[in-house]
Amino acid sequence: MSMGYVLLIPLLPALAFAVLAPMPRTVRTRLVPLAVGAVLGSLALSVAAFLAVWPGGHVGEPTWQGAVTIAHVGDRALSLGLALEPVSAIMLLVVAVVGAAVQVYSLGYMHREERIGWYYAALSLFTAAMLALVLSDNFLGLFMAWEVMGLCSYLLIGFWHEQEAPRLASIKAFLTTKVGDLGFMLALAVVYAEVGAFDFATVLHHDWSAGTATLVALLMLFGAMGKSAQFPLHVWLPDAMAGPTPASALIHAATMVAAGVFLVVRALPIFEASGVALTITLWVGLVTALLAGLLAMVQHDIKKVLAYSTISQLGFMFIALGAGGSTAALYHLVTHAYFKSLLFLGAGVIIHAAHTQDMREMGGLAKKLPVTSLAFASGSLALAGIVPFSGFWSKDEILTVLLHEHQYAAFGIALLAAFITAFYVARLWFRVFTAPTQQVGLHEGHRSMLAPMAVLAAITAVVGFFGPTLGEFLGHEIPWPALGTAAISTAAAVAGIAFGWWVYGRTTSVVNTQAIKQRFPHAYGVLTNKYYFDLTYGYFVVGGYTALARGLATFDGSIVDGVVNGAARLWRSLASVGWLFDGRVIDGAVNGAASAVRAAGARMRTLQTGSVRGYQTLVAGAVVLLVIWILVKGA
Amino acid sequence: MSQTLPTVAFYLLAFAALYGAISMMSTRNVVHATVWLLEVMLATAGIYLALGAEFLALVQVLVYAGAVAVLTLFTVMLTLRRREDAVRPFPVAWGSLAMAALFTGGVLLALNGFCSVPTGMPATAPGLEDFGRELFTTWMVPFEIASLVLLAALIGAVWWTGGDDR
Amino acid sequence: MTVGLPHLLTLSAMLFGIGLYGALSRKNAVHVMMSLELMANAVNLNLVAFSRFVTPEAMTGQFFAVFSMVVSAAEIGLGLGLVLAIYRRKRSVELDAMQELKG
Amino acid sequence: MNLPLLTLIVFLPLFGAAAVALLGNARAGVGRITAVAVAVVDLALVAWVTVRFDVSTGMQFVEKAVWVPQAGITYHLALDGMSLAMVALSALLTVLAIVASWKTEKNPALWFSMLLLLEVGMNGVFLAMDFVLFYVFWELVLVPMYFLIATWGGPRRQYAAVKFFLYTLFGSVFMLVGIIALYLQTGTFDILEMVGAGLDPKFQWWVFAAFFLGFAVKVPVFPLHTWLPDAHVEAPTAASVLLAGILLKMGSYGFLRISLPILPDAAHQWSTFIAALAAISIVYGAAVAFAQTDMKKLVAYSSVSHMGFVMLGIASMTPEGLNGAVAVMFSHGVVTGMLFFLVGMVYERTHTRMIAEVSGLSSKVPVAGGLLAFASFASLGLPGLSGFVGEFLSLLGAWASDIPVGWVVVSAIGVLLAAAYMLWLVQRVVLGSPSPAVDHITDLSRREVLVLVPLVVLTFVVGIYWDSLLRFTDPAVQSILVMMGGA
Amino acid sequence: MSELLLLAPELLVLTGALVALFADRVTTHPRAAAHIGAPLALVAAVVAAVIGTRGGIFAGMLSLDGMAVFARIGIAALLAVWLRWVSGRGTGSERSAEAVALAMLSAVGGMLMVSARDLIVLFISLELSTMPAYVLMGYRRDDARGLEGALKYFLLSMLTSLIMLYGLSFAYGISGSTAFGDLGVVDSGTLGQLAVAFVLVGLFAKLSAAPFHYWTPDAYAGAPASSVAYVSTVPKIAGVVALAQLVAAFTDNGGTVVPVLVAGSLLSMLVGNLAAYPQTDLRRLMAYSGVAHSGYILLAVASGRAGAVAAVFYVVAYAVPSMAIMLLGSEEGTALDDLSGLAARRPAVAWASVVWLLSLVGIPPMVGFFGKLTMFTAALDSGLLWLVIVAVSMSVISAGYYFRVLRAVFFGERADACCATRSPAAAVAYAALTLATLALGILASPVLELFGLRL
Repeated sequence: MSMGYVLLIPLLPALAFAVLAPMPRTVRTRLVPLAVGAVLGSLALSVAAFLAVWPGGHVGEPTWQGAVTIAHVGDRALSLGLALEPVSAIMLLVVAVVGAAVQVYSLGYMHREERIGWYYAALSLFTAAMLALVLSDNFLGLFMAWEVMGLCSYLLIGFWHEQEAPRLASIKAFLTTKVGDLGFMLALAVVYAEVGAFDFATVLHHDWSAGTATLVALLMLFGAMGKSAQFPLHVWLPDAMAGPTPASALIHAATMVAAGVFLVVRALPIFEASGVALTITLWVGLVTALLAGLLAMVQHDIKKVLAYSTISQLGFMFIALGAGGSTAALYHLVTHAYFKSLLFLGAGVIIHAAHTQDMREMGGLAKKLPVTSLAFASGSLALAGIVPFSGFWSKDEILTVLLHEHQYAAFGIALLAAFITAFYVARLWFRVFTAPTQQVGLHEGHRSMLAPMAVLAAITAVVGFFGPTLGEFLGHEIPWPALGTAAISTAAAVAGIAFGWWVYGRTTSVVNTQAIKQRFPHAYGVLTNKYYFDLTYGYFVVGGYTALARGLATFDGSIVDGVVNGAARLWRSLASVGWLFDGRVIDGAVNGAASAVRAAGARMRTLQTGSVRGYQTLVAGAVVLLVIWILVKGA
Repeated sequence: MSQTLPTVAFYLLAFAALYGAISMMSTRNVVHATVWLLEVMLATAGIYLALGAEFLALVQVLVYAGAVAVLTLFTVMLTLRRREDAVRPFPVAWGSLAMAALFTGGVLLALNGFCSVPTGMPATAPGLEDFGRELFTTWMVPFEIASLVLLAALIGAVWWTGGDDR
Repeated sequence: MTVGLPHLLTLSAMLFGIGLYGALSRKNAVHVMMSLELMANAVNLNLVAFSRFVTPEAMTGQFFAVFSMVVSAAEIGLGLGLVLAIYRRKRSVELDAMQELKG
Repeated sequence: MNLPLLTLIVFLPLFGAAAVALLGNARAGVGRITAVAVAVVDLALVAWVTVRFDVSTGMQFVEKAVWVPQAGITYHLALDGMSLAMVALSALLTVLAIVASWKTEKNPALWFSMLLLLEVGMNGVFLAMDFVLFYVFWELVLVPMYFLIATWGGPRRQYAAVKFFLYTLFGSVFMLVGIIALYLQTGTFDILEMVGAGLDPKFQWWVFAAFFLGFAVKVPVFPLHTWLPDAHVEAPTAASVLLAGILLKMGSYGFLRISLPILPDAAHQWSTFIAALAAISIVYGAAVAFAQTDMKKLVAYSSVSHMGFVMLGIASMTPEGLNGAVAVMFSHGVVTGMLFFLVGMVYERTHTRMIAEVSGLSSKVPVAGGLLAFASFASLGLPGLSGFVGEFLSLLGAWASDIPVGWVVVSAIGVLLAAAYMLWLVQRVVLGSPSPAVDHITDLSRREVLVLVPLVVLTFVVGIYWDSLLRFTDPAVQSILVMMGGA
Repeated sequence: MSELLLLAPELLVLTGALVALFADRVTTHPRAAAHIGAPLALVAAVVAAVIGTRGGIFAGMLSLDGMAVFARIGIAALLAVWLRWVSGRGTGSERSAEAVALAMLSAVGGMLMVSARDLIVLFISLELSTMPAYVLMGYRRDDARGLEGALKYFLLSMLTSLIMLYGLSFAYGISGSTAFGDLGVVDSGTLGQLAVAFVLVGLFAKLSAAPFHYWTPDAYAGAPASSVAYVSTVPKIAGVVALAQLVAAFTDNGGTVVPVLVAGSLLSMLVGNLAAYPQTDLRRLMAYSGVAHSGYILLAVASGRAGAVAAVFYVVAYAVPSMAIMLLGSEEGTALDDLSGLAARRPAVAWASVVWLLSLVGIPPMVGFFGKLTMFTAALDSGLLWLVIVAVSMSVISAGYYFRVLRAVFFGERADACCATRSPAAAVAYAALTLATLALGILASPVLELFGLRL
C-alpha cells in the first residue's frame, strides 16, 4: 500500500493556510470550514498512518520515508524529508487529535470574531508546521518547522493586537524563544561542521566525541528550553496566555511547547554520548518543575495557573529525559497534551461564561456548567496524578525512572513538585467550581465546544491504561507501576489535594488570600513577582539593549562618521590653528572633509593677492629655491 | 689660432653696460632710466662688434636703440601726467635685491664650475654674407615664424591702442 | 689674463641679475618692462658669446639672438600698447593699483 | 543562434534611456510605456539566458572582443550562475521600480531614463569580465544614482547624494589603484586571466587592501557605512530599492568575483578581520536599527546588518559560506526591495515615515499591513522564506571555517536582534489601532500589489526550494574555490 | 617645395588668420571671420590627419612624429570648434575679427611648437602661441579688469619666458647645438642642470603649473569667458607636447628633470584642487582646475615615454570638456549662480555639462577616466606610487568643486529669466565636444594607434 498520503498530513492544513491567507477578510471567514475540513482530513490520515505503523513498527526504522533535496552545496545535499515511524506516529496522533479538537472548539469559541478567518489560517499553518515537525526525518526540517511554529505562536498570541497586552506578549514570546533558537541554530552549525549532514540516521549514528556531543547537546537543550519554556527562558509562556484560549490550548499547552521535549527525545543519543548534558537536562527539569509549580500556587488568572502548570509539567518531562527515560518523557508528553488541552478548553468555556479570567471573581460553576466541570475534573485529576487518570501513569513512570537511575534527590524534588501540583489543582478546582457563586446568568458552552472536550476527557480517562502498549511500541518497557512508587506518588497527590481543600475548599465563603500574604510576606512577594525574572529581564536585558541601541545610534551619527573622516578633521585642525572649530561634531563626513578642503583652499587663496609684484617675487623665489637646490645637489 | 677679445675694449664696454644698468635701477628719474637703458644697449652692441657679430650689433642699435628705447620713452612721456611723476623716490627693495643676488650668485657659482669650453675664440668668423645666406636657408622656418610673431604683436598693439571710436 | 667666454657669461649674468632686481622691485609697469628688456639683452649677450666661442662657424647663437631680439621687440611693442590701453582706462600704470583681481 | 545576448542585456536599457529622454516630459506617457517595455524586454532576455543557462559549465555566453590590444583591455562579457542571479535581480527590480514609480510627476522623462541608465551600469558590473569594463560600469552606476537622489529625494537630498557619491568614489579610486597594480603585475586587465597568476602574497595583501576599501564602502561594512542611512532616507522609493537591492551587492560581488579568486593568499590573511567586521556590522546594524524612529532608516540599518552576513559568508571561504553570501545578496535584494517599496507606499499615503506616527496598518489597510509584516518576517530570516537560506548557510560555513567561534556566535546573535527590530517595527506600525495618519488612507492599488507579488513569490520559492537559486550559484562558488585553491 | 606642403595645415590656418583681418572690410556679416575660419581649421585638421606622421622635415628642425601629429590635429580641431562657436555667439560686445585672427595665429604657433625639434623654433613658436593669448585675455579693451589680468599675464609670462630663454642659452652653449637630438649632454654639470631647471620653469608657467601659476586665476577672471575657453585649452596642448619632447631630449642624466616635475606635480595638484574649492566664479574655478590638471600631467610626464604619451592624450582629454564648460560660461554668465536652473532652461546642454564635468573628475566612460587610467598606470610603473595616491585622493576631492557646478546647474533657482537664444553654431560646438568627450575615451587606443603611439 502506498503511503504517499503521509505527505498530505502536514500538507492539508498548509494548503488551507495558503488558500485562506491571501484572501480578503470576508472570503476568509466563509472559508473557515475548509480549514476545519483540512485538519479533520489530517486527523483521518494520521489515524491511518498510525495504524499502518502499529503494531509492528520499530523505532528508527521508518515504515515510510520520503525526502526532497532542497539544496546542493558542493557534493553535499540538504534535504527535507518525512519519515513515519513509531515516535512520529504517536506524535501525529496527539497533534492531529488535539488540533482537530481545538479547531472544532474554536468554531464556537471564536464565532463572534471578525477576523476568525485569519485565526483559522494561522491555526492551520501551525498545525501543518507541527505535523511536519513530528514527521521530519532530519534536524534541518525540524528546525524550519520549529521556527514556523514560533511565527504562528506569535501571530496567535497577538491575535487581539489592538490591545497592548497581547501585542507585548507576542513579541516577548517570539524573542524569548528565539533566544533559545539561537542555540538550536548553532547546534545545527556544529552538527554540520562535524557530520556534514542533518538527517537523524546519520547524525545520531555518528561517532560523537564527548566534548562535541556536550556542545551540541547543550546548544540543543538551550533551544528546547526556549521552546518548552524552561527556567530561565520560561517568562514568555504565562504572558502568552493573552492569546485566544483555544490557541493556548493547542500551542502553549499541548503541542508546540512540547516540541522542545520532542527535540531532546530525538537527539537523546547525543545527550547520552555527552553524559554531562543529561545531568544538566535533569536539573533544568527539576528546577522548572518545582519553581513553576510554586508560582502556579499564587496566580489568580485561571489561564496563568494552567500556564505555570504547563511549565512545571514540561519540567517533569525534562526530568525524565535527564534520567534517560525518553519513553517516559514521551509518555508524559502524550498524556499531558490531552489533559492540558482539555483543561484549557474547559477554561475557555469558563471564561466565556464568566467573562473574566480572575478566579477570585468566579465560584460555584460546577452547577452552572455541569458538562464542563465533569470534563475539567477529568483533566484536573489527571494533572494531579490521581489513579486512574492518565497523568498518574505517566508521572509515576517518571518517578520510577528516577528511582531506577538512583536519582534520589531528584526523586524527592519531583515528589515535592507533584505535591505542589496537586495543591494548585485543588486550589483552582475549589475556587472555581465549589466556592460560593458570585455571578449570575452563566451558561454552558456551545455544543461545538463541548464535543471536543468530551472526546479529550474520555481519552484522558483511559489513555493511561495503554502505557505498557505504548512502551512496547516504542521499544522500551513501560511496566505497570510498582506498588510502592504508586503509593508514594498517590500519597503526595492526595496530600496536595487535601491541603488544597483545607485552604480553599472547606469554607463556604470566599477565601481571602490576604491572610496568607500577611503571614508569609516575603515568600509571597517573591512568588507574585515571579522570582523577579520579568523585572530582571525587562530592566537589564530589554532596557539594557534599548539603551545600548540608542547609544549606538547616537554614536553612529557622531563618532563613526567622525572617525572615518578623522584624517580630514586632523587636517582641518592642522591646516589652520586659528580657524574656529565650528562644533558640528555630528555627521562630519562630507561636511568635515569639504570644510577642511575649503579651509585649506582659503589658505591657498591668500597667496593670490592680486599683486603682480607679489607674484613675481613668488615666482623668483621658487626659481631661487630651485637654483639653491641644484647647487646643493651638485656639491 | 685663437684670437682674443681686445681686453681694454671689453672692460670698458662691460663697465659701461654695468654702470648703465645700475644707474638705470638707481636713478630717481624715469626718463633718465630710459636713457640709461639705451646706454646699456649701445654698450652691448659694442661688445657684439668686438665679438665679430656685426650684423647683430647693427640690429641691436636699430631695434633697441632706434625702436624700443624710443617707443619706451614715448610711452613714459605719454603716461606721465605731471612733471613730478618723472622723478620718483627709489628706496632699495632689499627683498628683491636679495632674491636677485641669490639668483645671480647661484648662476655665477655654476659658471665657475663650467670649464668645458675654450676661452680662446676662433680666429675667423664668417662674414655678413654667410650670415645672410644662412638666415634665409637654414633658419628660414624660424624666420617666417618670427614674422608671424611680429604680425601678432602688431595686431595686438593696434587692438589695444585703438578702440577709441566707441 | 685674457678675456674669454667666462667673462662674457659673468657680465651677462650680472646684467640679468640687475634686470631681475628691477623686474621684481619696480612699481611702474613701463619700468618693469624696461627691466625685462635688460634681462633679454643679457640673454642675447649670452647667446652671442656662446656663438662666438662654441659654434663660431655655424653662428647658431647669433641667429638665436636675432630671433630673440625680434621677439623682445614684438613683446615690448605689445606690452607698451597694453600699458597705454590701461592708462587710458585707469589713468595710472602703477602696478600696485592693479589688485582688483585676486583670490 | 549567436545573438550577443549579454551585450543586448547591458546596452538595451541605454537605448531605452535615450529614447525616453528624447521623448521628453511632454510625451512622458509614451516615455514611461517605452521605459517599462524596454525593462521588460531586458528581463525577458535575462529569462531567456536563464533558460539556456547550462549549470554544468562555468562561464558562458562569452563575448570577447579586443578593445585596447596594447594594454590587454578587452570587451569581455560573460556570466556564471552568480552573475546570472545578480543580473536577474537587477533586471527584475528595475522593472518593478519603473512600475512602482509610474506616477512620478516631477520631470518623468528624466526619471525613467535615469532608472534605465542605472540598469545599464548594474547589469554591466555583473557581466563585465574585464577590469576596465568593470570599472567603467562601476562608476557609471554612480551618476544616475546621484541624480535620482539629488533630484527626487527628500529635503536633504543634495547632501545625501554628494555624500553617497564621494564615499563611493573614495572607495573606488583605491580600487582603481589596485586594478592598475594588478595590471602591472599580470599584464592583462582580464579578470579571468588574472586568476592563478601566482602573485606574491605581500603584494596580494596590499592589493587586497585597496580592493577592500573599494568594495567595503559599497557593501557597506562597519565603519564605512555612514553614507547609507543618509542616502536611503533622502532617496526616492525606487532609488532606495535599487540602491539596497543592487548597488550594495556590487561590493560583495566584487569580493567574490575579484578579491577571492585573484588574491587567494591575501583573502586568507584577511578573513578573520573581515569576519570580525562582518560580525560587528551585523550586531551593530541591528542595534542601531532598533533605535531608529524613521522606518526608512530602520530598513537602511537593517541592510548594514544583513550585508554583514554576506561578508561573514565570504570570509568563511567555504562552499556553504559563499553560497550563503550569494543567497543573502539575492534574498536581501528581494526582501529589502519589498520593504522599501512598502515603506514608500505607506509614506505616499501618510506623508510620514515616523514610526511613532503610523500604527494599525493591518486594521485599516490589511493588504499593505500584511505585506509589510510578511516582508518583515522574511527579513528577519524566517525559515521557509528566502532570508533564512543565506543567513543559515553563512553561519554553517562560518562555523566550519577558521573564523574564531566568538565572531560566529556574535553573528548568530544578530539573527535574534534582527527579530527584535523587525518585530518592534511590525508591532508599532502594522499592529495596534490606526493612528490619525492612517485613519483615512486607502489600501494598495492593483499596480502596487502587482509590484510586490513577484517579490513575494520569489521569497517563497527561494525560501522553500533553495536549489532554485543554489543550482545556479553553487557551480560558480565551486569554481571560485577551485581558483582559490589553485593559486 | 614639397616640405612646405607638409605644413599645409599651418598654412591653412594662417590663411584663415589673414583673411580674418580683412574680412570686416569685405563683408558686412558681423562674424564673417569665424565663419570662414571654422571650416578652414577643420580642413586643416583633416589635412593634418591625411598627411599623418612623416618624420623630420626642414633639416630636422621640425618633425611630424606621432605625438606632434596627434597634437596638431587636436589643436586644429579644437580651434575649429571654438571658431564654430564664435561664429554663432561672437566675442561679446567687441567685434570678433581680431580675436579670430589672433586665435588662429596662436594655433599656428601651437601647431609648429609641437613639431619643433630645434630650440630656436621651439622658442619662437612658443612666443607665437603665447603672444596672441595676451591680447585675447585683454580682449575687452574698455574693461580695466580684463586689461589688468592681461598685464599680469604678460609680465609674469615674460619673466618666466626670459628665465627659460636664459636656460635655453646655456643649453645651447653646453651642447653646442640647438637641435633636440644633441641636448642629452646638458643635464650633467651644475650649469646644465640650472639650464634644464630654467627651461622647465618657463614651460611650467605656460602650463600654469604651480608655483608658476599665479597669473592664471587673475587673468582668467578678468578675461571674457570665450577667450578663456580658448587660452586655457589650445596653447596648453602645445605646451604639454613641447614639455614631453624636451624632457625626452634632456634624458634626465643628472636627475634634475624628474624631481622638478614631481615637485611641480605635487604642488599643482594640491594648490589647484584646494584653491578651487572656495571659488564662486566659473573662470577662476576652471583656472585652478587647470592648475590641478597640469599637476596630473606633470606626474605622467615624469613617468617616462609611456607617461609622455599618456600626458599628451590627457591634455586633450582635459582640453575638450574644459573648453565646453568655459563656452557655456560665456553664454550663461560666469558666476556659479548664473548657471542656476540651466537644467530647466536648456536640458540638453545641462546634461552635456554632466558629461564634461564627470570627465574632468575622471569618471568612466568619459575620456578623463581613460586619460587618468593611462597616466596613473605609467606613473605606478615608474614607481611613483605615493604621488599616484596623492593624485587619486585629489581626484576625489576635485569631485567636490565640480559638483558645485552641477549643483547650480540642476538644483539652483534663477530668479531672472534669461538668456541665450538658440544658436545652431554653438549647438554644433557643444555636440562635437560632448561627442569627443565620450568617444575619445572609448576609442582611446585606436585613436592613438593611428599615430603610432602606444599607451
